Amino acid sequence: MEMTVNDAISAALAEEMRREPTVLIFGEGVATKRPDLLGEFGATRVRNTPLAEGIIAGTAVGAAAMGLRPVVDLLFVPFLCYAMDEIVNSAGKLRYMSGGQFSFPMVVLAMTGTGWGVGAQHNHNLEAWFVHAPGLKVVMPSTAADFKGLLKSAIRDDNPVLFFTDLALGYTAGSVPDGDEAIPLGSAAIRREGGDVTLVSYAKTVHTCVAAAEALAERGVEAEVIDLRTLKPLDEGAILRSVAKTGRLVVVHEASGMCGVGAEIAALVAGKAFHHLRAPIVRLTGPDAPAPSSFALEQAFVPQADDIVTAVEGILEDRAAPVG
Amino acid sequence: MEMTVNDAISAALAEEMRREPTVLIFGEGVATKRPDLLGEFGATRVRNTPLAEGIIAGTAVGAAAMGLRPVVDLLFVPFLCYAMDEIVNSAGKLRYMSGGQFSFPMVVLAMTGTGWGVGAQHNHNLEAWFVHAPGLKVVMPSTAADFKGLLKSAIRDDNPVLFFTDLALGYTAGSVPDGDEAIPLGSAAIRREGGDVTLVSYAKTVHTCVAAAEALAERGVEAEVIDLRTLKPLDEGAILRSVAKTGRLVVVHEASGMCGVGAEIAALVAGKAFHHLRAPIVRLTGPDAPAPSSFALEQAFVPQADDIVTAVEGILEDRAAPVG
Amino acid sequence: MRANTLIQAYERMALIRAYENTVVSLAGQHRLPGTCTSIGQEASAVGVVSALSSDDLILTNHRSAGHLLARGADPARMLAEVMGKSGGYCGGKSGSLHISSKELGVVLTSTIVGGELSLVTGVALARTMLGQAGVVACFFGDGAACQGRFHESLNLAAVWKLPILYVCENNQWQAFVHRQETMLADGVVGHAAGHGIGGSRVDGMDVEAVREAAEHAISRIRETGAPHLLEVMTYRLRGHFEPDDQAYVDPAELARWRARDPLVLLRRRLIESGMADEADLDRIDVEVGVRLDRAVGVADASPYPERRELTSDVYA
Amino acid sequence: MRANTLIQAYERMALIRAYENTVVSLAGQHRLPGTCTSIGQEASAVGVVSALSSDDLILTNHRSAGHLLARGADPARMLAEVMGKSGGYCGGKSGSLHISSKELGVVLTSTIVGGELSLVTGVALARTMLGQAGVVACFFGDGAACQGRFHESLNLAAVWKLPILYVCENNQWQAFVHRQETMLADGVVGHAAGHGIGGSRVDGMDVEAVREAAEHAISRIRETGAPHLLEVMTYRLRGHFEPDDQAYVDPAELARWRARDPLVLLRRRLIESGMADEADLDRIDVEVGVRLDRAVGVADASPYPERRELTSDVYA
Ligand SMILES: Cc1ncc(C[n+]2csc(CCOP(=O)(O)OP(=O)(O)O)c2C)c(N)n1
Ligand SMILES: Cc1ncc(C[n+]2csc(CCOP(=O)(O)OP(=O)(O)O)c2C)c(N)n1
Ligand SMILES: [Mg+2]
Ligand SMILES: [Mg+2]
Repeated sequence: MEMTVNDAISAALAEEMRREPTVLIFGEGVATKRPDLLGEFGATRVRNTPLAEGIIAGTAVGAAAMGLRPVVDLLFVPFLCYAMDEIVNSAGKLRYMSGGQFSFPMVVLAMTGTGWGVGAQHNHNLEAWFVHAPGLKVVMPSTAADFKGLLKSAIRDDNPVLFFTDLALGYTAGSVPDGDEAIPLGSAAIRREGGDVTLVSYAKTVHTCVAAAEALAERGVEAEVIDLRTLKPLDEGAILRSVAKTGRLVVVHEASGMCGVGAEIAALVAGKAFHHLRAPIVRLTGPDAPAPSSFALEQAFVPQADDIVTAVEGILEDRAAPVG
Repeated sequence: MEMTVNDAISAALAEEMRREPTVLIFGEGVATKRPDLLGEFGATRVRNTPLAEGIIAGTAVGAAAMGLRPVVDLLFVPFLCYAMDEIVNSAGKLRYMSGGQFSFPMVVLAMTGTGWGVGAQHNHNLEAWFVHAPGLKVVMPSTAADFKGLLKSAIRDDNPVLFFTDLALGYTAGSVPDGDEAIPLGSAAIRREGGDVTLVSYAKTVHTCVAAAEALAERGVEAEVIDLRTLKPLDEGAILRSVAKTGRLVVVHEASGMCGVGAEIAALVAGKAFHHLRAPIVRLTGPDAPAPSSFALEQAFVPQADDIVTAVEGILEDRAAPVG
Repeated sequence: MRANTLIQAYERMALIRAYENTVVSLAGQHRLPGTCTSIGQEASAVGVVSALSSDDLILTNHRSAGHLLARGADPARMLAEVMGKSGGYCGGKSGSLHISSKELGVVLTSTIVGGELSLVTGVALARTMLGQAGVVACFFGDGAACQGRFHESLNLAAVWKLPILYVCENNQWQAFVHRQETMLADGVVGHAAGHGIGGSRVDGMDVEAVREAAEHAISRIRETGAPHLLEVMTYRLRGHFEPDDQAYVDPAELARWRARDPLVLLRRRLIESGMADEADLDRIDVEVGVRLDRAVGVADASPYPERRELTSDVYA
Repeated sequence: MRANTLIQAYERMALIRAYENTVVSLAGQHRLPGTCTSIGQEASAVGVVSALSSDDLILTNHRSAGHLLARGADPARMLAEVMGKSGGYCGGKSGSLHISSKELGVVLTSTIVGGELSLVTGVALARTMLGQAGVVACFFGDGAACQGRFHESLNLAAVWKLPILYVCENNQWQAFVHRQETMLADGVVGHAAGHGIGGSRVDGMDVEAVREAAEHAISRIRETGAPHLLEVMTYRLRGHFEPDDQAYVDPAELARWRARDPLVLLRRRLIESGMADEADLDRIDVEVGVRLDRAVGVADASPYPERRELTSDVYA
């Protein structure tokens, strides 16, 4: 069935709430903005909250520890800055600190990335923070089918999961399998096979990589495009296998570079697939700057297919360069 | 002059407060715990606060924008989770968002790392988060002289600086030059020269690297030890020059690995010094787990000199391995 | 208030209304990204801001156009900012939600709901420590008052005795949630007592009442140095963020508040008191309209920022 | 309170005191890392916890030994935890500051000051949604009440009608800062009204008074389902964290509160009322001492966690 990413999210929520009575959802305006869920599941399981991200997240943590499976909508990723203690110090650590007495099956939803033109306090890609912190899982899909299938798995998971929606994808549509198809967390998808270079990405820029791969194919270069889908746990095997085949790696994401997910993947490959590498690893990321509001600048913030093509051409030429 | 790291910090604070009347310091218990500063500079410039990290940091941001140079003590790095909005969304972004109208000369102090045995809500190395976020600087020295000289520069800097003290270093002593010696932010120090392998580290584990280098020297392996001192801006040149010489890189820190500073350095080198690399890049980091309280486990959390020696030996053997 | 002042207030309120209507129509034409308008809250903005003196400062939030215009901001530079043009107050980097202007004394706008509350204490501290006169006014919504920062800010201001006028514009809505769903009390002024500071509440549709309440609060702050919480009871007459069909709003409530539109009330008062007649006010409306049209032209003509602006002004 | 109950209360308070003194002496010998003791606050812990029933839950903070022991925790397993041994309540991973015990109903302890306040709403929500009976007691300090989370928590509990007993142990100190430096009011109970919930205050050195106040609050919570804020006025008779010479404490204030040591007060009451004589109480003290000695032995004998525990229990 063809549906938008936003509809895929709604479908996953509804199906999981139907399946499991301990699932509930709350956040600022959740009940107002999801009248269908409110109608079907009632005001106990679909709740508006006061405007206070910290207590929203904290309430989810407490509820998860005591047997519920809360989903909270914190709206935009920068607002998570008000809930870092609850997510990182509580949800991520209290299982360990309690010696395994508690578990925290909860999902934090938020939108991330460019596309709305309202500036850096709404637009900041911070997924790397949650990858860096212990005890959390991080999901950032790129297709409607994955949004649905991965959100279902996130809700079923017994650990805290950050589930981020790239804002620019919300209204894009894709075919979604009917029925109860959960996609396991932690497995990447190969969006395109190719033997010359590996393009690793996630969220919106997966599509940019596919576009770049198509442009490269016209020039006779076959790029393999890996969509990570889940950033933590990371599908190391998929990345290493591909680089073992291609010998070249370009990592692409909109988040800034320093200590980003691209750094992690580059480091992983430079550590575990070094002898397969035939060229420098390239990272194409958003700049190390706050996201501008101005539409023109906001677009320039995002890595473009052309940049990828140029980068790939650069490292292909590098083929001839001396090694060691 | 010989002094401890804690004394070096106190000396830098006192000197800068003497030098510049707009410098003030506040935080939970700052006035109680720094009676010398309180005595010399008075209750207007040395303040206790209510117990609320968010408003402490926010007050610093507002004060900095309007002409003061606040230093705030947020005690332990995990407590910064209550102040992420102020540090990241305000201090780091509002200069940019205002089109350059405001600047934010402020310093956030906090202790980080193992050594106290009080568990993961006091002990979490989160420096990578602030390296990842735009508009901030991050300093994490390893010697008393650097603590003094870098804190002076941090206070004089017109940007928000996170200045983290590795807890285990507080009572270690070192020689500190007399007088007004500010050490510029953004320049690494070479703690030991060597041509066989580059060890990059910061804070406490610099000393572990030096110990490892000494052990390696006994086996005829000369390791170069780079102390980053400032994590942002990062002294890329120092790292790349060393790797160009040695061809081998081991990065060591206590923070967890994924999307950590080690990932950034590995990615940097795999991108910009690839053709000099003769072996896989190794990262030795704390585990991807909350810090345990139990002393025995807490010690096991930290990378050890033996681990470094073993890693170096591993990549030296790798010399013979096939390339490409 | 004297006729003069009150007619000036009308002019400013009309300017704000015209500005917001312009923004709405430009947003409808996709000539700028959506935005939060302050329609219905003009009396609050003009009443409070006109009570400030020129060395007082302002911090505000996402619904700030009224505060800026009341302070004398140039609508052309505001529109340019909202359109993402280099001629905007922040060079197009801020967009509509965080316009600040140092020259106007409108500092550190935040669209993180609660952000301005965490910054204002430092702004006021800097003033007092640097020996500068003046009160700092901090505008925020009833939603922001649900954030813990609201309390942290009031408490610190109380303990450190900072000259802050906290202005809660209680417009009954927090995006898509009615205030009644988020607090048991009928507003936030009750919290002033808990923090040991003064508090007052005023009808936010009546610009004279707002101005008086603000003047009273400001003179107390100037005398004592201590902060004050002023709750302005008003209403968000349009949706949260353009476009917004307000389908979730109780039509009866909306109608009740529409009947108290601050511009309608003020118009009636001016005419009934004989301070102005219909024609005077119509003339103002027309002048304001012309000014806005011209502003759109200026903003339109302003270039987009150059690509290098993407990474300028990150560090000082 | 009947003689029986009151003597039991004495026994528990003596156990807490003995436990904390043991911890202090072990810390002095470097046999465990420093820790926060609850000496002076025994009446608060025993008074409140003894008023709870077995299906009620507890969340607490860094100064939690009293709450745990009042609930029936095994001092040997607590000491083992503080020593970082595998026999501790959390396998040595928590240490002294965050001991939780699901089996005892002491859930989700946080040493992030404010943490328990942000978790308790969810714990209470889960109870009500899962149809489980019982009140959730949340212990926190006067310092935690300065965190915005305190207000966010009270407000959400009020709006969602969650059965929470908020217990602020106002011990006059927030680490090295006196409460008077951090708030204008003389305590926090005044905030209950601002959030529209019930509030009360009690002398925290008098275990009978605490118990009565807690019983009263709990029965109101059970009746109405709504939260209540109970402020227990007490004092931190030792320093913040071992070792701490309390040089910053006003000796007169300390002496004044020492004279109201809750164990001394209770001993006097028991003897004066004829409920017990010196010998009875001395016997209890001795028994408690023996129990603690034995507990130290058990904790000492417990092995340190194995290295693989470093990364176990991160994920479920
Ligand atoms: C921290 C944070 N949470 C949520 C939002 C999204 N948001 C923007 S405005 C708004 C409602 C704010 O309500 P209020 O403070 O009453 O101001 P109003 O919009 O009514 O003027 C929300 C939820 C935000 N910008 N920041
Ligand atoms: C978020 C946070 N900030 C600071 C600290 C350090 N700290 C631990 S206890 C304490 C004082 C707490 O005061 P209060 O809440 O009154 O509890 P008390 O210690 O008096 O029982 C402080 C500042 C912390 N653990 N967490
Ligand atoms: Mg509102
Ligand atoms: Mg206290």
